[in-house]
Amino acid sequence: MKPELFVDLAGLRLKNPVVTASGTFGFGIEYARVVDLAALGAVVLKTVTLKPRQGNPPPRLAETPAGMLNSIGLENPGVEAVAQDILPELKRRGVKVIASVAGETIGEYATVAERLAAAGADALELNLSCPNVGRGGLHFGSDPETAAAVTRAVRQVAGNLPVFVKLGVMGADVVKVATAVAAAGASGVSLINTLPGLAVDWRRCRPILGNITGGLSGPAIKPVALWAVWRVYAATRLPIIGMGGIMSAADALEFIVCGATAVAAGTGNFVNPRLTVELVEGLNRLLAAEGVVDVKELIGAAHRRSG
Amino acid sequence: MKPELFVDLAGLRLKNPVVTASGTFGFGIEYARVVDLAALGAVVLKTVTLKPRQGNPPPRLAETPAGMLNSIGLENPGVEAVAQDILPELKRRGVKVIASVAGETIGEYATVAERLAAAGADALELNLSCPNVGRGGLHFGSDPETAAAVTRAVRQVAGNLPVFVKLGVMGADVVKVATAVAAAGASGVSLINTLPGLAVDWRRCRPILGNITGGLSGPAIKPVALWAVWRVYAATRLPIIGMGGIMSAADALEFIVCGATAVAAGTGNFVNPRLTVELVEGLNRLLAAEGVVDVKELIGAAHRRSG
Amino acid sequence: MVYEAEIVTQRKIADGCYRIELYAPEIARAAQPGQFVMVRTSITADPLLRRPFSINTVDRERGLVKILYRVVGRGTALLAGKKLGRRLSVFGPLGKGFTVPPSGRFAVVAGGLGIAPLYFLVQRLRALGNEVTVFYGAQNRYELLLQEKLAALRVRLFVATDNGAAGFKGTVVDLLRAEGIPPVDILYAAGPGPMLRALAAFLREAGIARAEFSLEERMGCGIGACRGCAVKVITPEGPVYKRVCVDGPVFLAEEVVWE
Amino acid sequence: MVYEAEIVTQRKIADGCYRIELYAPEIARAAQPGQFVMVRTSITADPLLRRPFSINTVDRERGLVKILYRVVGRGTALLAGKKLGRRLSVFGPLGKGFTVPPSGRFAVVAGGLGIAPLYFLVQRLRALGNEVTVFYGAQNRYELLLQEKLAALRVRLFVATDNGAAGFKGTVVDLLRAEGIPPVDILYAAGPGPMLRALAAFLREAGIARAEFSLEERMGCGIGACRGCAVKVITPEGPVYKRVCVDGPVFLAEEVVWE
Ligand SMILES: Cc1cc2nc3c(=O)[nH]c(=O)nc-3n(C[C@H](O)[C@H](O)[C@H](O)COP(=O)(O)OP(=O)(O)OC[C@H]3O[C@@H](n4cnc5c(N)ncnc54)[C@H](O)[C@@H]3O)c2cc1C
Ligand SMILES: Cc1cc2nc3c(=O)[nH]c(=O)nc-3n(C[C@H](O)[C@H](O)[C@H](O)COP(=O)(O)OP(=O)(O)OC[C@H]3O[C@@H](n4cnc5c(N)ncnc54)[C@H](O)[C@@H]3O)c2cc1C
Ligand SMILES: Cc1cc2nc3c(=O)[nH]c(=O)nc-3n(C[C@H](O)[C@H](O)[C@H](O)COP(=O)(O)O)c2cc1C
Ligand SMILES: Cc1cc2nc3c(=O)[nH]c(=O)nc-3n(C[C@H](O)[C@H](O)[C@H](O)COP(=O)(O)O)c2cc1C
Ligand code: FES
Ligand code: FES
Repeated sequence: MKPELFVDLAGLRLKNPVVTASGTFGFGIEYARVVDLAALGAVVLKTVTLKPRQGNPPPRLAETPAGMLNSIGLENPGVEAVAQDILPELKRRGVKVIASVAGETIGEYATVAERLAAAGADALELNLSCPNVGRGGLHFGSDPETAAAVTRAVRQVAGNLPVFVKLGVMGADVVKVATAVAAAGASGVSLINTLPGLAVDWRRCRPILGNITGGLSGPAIKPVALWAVWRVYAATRLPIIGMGGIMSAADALEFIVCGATAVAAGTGNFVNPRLTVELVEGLNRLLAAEGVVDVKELIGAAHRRSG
Repeated sequence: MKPELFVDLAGLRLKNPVVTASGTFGFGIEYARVVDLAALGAVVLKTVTLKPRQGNPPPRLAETPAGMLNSIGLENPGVEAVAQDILPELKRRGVKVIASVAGETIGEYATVAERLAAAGADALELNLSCPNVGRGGLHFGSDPETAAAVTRAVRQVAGNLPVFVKLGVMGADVVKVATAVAAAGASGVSLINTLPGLAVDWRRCRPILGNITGGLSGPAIKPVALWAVWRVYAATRLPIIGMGGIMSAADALEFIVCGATAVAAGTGNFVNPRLTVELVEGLNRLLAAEGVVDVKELIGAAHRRSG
Repeated sequence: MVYEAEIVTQRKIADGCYRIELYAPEIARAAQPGQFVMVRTSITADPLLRRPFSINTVDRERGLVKILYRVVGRGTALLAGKKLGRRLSVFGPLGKGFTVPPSGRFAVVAGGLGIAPLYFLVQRLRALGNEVTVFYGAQNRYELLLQEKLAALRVRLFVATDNGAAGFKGTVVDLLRAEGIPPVDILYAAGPGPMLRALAAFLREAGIARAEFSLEERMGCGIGACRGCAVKVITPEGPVYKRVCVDGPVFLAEEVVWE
Repeated sequence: MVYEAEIVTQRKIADGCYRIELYAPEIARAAQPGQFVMVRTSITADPLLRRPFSINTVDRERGLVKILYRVVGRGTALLAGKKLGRRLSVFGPLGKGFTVPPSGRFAVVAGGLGIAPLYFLVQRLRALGNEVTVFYGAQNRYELLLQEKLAALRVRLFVATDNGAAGFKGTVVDLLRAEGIPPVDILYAAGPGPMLRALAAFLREAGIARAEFSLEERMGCGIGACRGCAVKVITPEGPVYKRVCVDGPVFLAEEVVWE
């Protein structure tokens, strides 16, 4: 018998826990020729801002041990293009869509969120760790109060859509920030965004990325991501979308037993373009082999064993 | 012609920039049968506390992608054993010694530091990221004022020994903490300590480490370490002992061009027990091949190229 | 599109240069000149990302995809260590290749391993019965690859080496300057960045109908999703970043902003 | 102590079990029964750490170190894929082995791959002309390794399998319970944790002069520096953590705190 993979993610009904990590899967359509998008729990779109953004100068990628750095710089065509062209197309294909939002001010977050909600997004994810935002370059996510303020503003315009807040682990304690955004109306949190990092070519004596620093993702950061999911789940029991280095269904189950309700494939898509669908297949296979009838039994299960 | 490898690390004269990362090289003597300790720039000892510590329950290690987690828990025989038995033995062997210090209170840091200074340490390193310390489990290193207070207390008892402060990247901005400890009398900083992490066995449904969470080290964290070195050097020009995933002389040179004056081999010692001496050989070889006559030319050199 | 392709041939063809043949019939069938594939060089997480390689040519009957590569780092070193019979994960064909008009006169300018995608193009152009002039430069004569194969295609071939040990002494751009560009409908080029930049500058002076360059950039996804492979391109609306992986790798020389 | 040792033999000896022979004359010369080596299974950063393996035996004349291993994860899977002629980085010999008295009566209790270090011990004890009784349990008869070799050493051999397909039906501890422990000066044991724990409990009832157990724990450095391989041990001053890598891997059964 096939195990039950359906999960309820803060009211968002997902046919399975597998979603995509913002920015690693474009607007979904890019992957449509290798992946049946409608077979995924949901597609999380690349972060969208009010106006189109060009992004940072190349090189934008560098490989690191079991990981990679990126300094894309939120390149995106702006909210109007996404609302008009992309969201309708995804809906037509029967895809469940979580739209990722960023802004340079709290007001911009709200404007973008409202537009995407109106255009048919099934849920919103607030990217609070984007660079070059208001308050002198401070990240919205590194301080509980600011994070709560953004959440509150978006919550007001989001109707009854679930709102997830995406956090990194730098700056204020992630448990404090998660608690603050939950109090401000977040439906759950997405953990984790990239870690800061730098790669350098010592012979040419300069950083590899055009932007000097970038965000570290991939298997290298998986232990940090599991740590964040573990702690936030233990302290808040909030619904969590877990991500960071997921390359296999076993990795996905590690996030789930630590407390994630859904899991996102990010960098892993680059290594294996069919990773998302293979995660679904793999979950089916591993759970069946272990005699687990419903994936929901495993959410946070390692906490129950470890007291 | 052999390149010049001598460096002056905040007044500490090192015959080459290669040192060991605290906790990964024991008290040096363990490695004496595979490494000529006196051939290294210095040996940084395992962190010592006032009283002996038993450490955490096993398992204490877990492997992760390109990295590892440890939850040793500062197991050590206490300052007296180190001062009486170990330091004299190392001095007899002609080893330059940097003693790593931790305490549960500021007073304990000072007591341990004073004892190790009296016993002949050539320099001190303050481990401010040790768990289970005073102030309700808060790490001394995650807050600039507390870090400065510890530094000030140790500075007063350390005579004219160089005092390095070892920092992680979680909590307060590492540049702020580095600036604060420099103002409090630190001679330089050691960057970086491990990142927090967790590994879990999803089938057995529990964390792998006996202590649940641990510290992530190894190549996986190299980009984060380079980022920290880059930023602290850019902002403070403090002498830096750089570490995090160094596995080869090329890795060491990456830290040096980002701003490190010395480099420490940590987890890499486990992979290659002769790593330290091979780093010295490798620096000689690579610098000669590139026609660099003095390693000091390269300290922070990537900043000069990138403006 | 993602295949576990068996290694059918793996041969060293010059110092540090290898040719590998992979059994991947679907890719062989679909591939167009100028397209590329992304290959996993390790099944572990280190190295992590796939490596992009141009399709050097295909053998549709035998279902083979051929790649020429040079060992420059860890990924290519691991690739060179793989033996016959091993399977490699290959993703492709990817990207927008060269324009292949049914008829016309064409010139091809290759620097070093730039010959890899251009050979496939020349094959196709010659199969259509078109005249092709090839300018081909390499550091030394051992790195002038595929010369017999090019000869067998009966192209006009001009070669250059840095030390003049074979053909013209100098770069392929110097060679072109010396020979003059023949009257052509399209000039195609591939090679190292500095060569392409110099060639672009030369072509701006020379004036030429259409020049198509194959570019390289570090890649993440290879299918347009991550925006990691940005290259600055002039458009009527001003400069924008395009994606080498799907908007290219072939771009018009005149639209590329060389930085 | 760190050698790039050539693989001289690599053979599957049972389902998922392999024997590998490495050319490492210095290690072969120095190795004592119960000691181990740490092997790098990849030259990349993933998997990162060395894997510890007991020395199954050595051939001093030919300079060989032999290891028996079971594929249980990525490191051992990579090891099994390595072909003859490849070099492996091997660090050792490490640890404190078994006591080998010049004379006496001895029993050996092996569970599964616990036979690996115990075989080396039995060889040594027999070479000294001592009587040795071997109790050996495995999951099934295919995993009862080295039986002919043990027979050739002329030991008293009792075997057990979970389903009784060979020898006694049950665990090796059940077997021991059934046969009774012969009067011996030292009993040696190696095997999975649960087996050793059960054996220790049985030995406490049975009363025995001296029992030496070989333990396993995850290892970082292998030479006592990192304190990663802690095992709780009773001392006159109370329980302390000792290091499996240098204080062991062989410990007295009675000093180990089974948690
Ligand atoms: C569309 C495209 C087609 C290509 N076709 C071929 C081909 O046919 N044959 C061939 O030998 N090579 C080709 N390359 C380049 C090839 O992808 C790189 O040489 C390879 O990725 C290097 O991998 P590595 O692990 O050995 O080197 P690394 O250790 O990753 O890097 C070694 C050096 O190569 C450079 N490099 C790494 N990745 C790239 C990249 N994606 N593009 C450019 N430079 C890079 C690095 O800056 C570094 O200096 C192509 C690249 C692209 C983008
Ligand atoms: C002193 C000593 C001697 C050993 N001798 C042998 C031997 O002769 N033959 C043999 O086959 N194995 C032996 N082992 C166990 C062997 O080291 C592990 O099986 C091996 O490290 C697993 O590596 P892996 O990458 O395949 O598995 P991983 O993917 O790392 O792990 C797979 C499973 O093995 C367990 N495991 C991993 N490392 C260890 C470890 N160090 N100790 C115990 N369990 C571990 C994990 O918990 C996990 O369940 C010995 C271990 C020690 C400490
Ligand atoms: C190329 C790239 C682009 C990314 N862009 C975004 C983005 O636009 N918005 C966002 O919230 N996260 C972005 N991320 C972060 C990922 O969504 C994810 O949080 C992170 O990569 C960790 O997951 P992974 O290790 O599986 O990649 C990006 C990551 C990568 C690698
Ligand atoms: C097993 C282990 C034990 C450690 N113990 C200490 C310690 O006692 N004191 C300390 O300051 N850092 C300790 N560290 C951190 C290292 O000194 C170093 O900062 C970190 O591991 C990053 O370097 P690496 O990636 O080269 O290992 C320990 C690291 C490891 C892996
Ligand atoms: S490589 Fe991802 S967009 Fe081109
Ligand atoms: S493995 Fe490091 S002390 Fe034993």
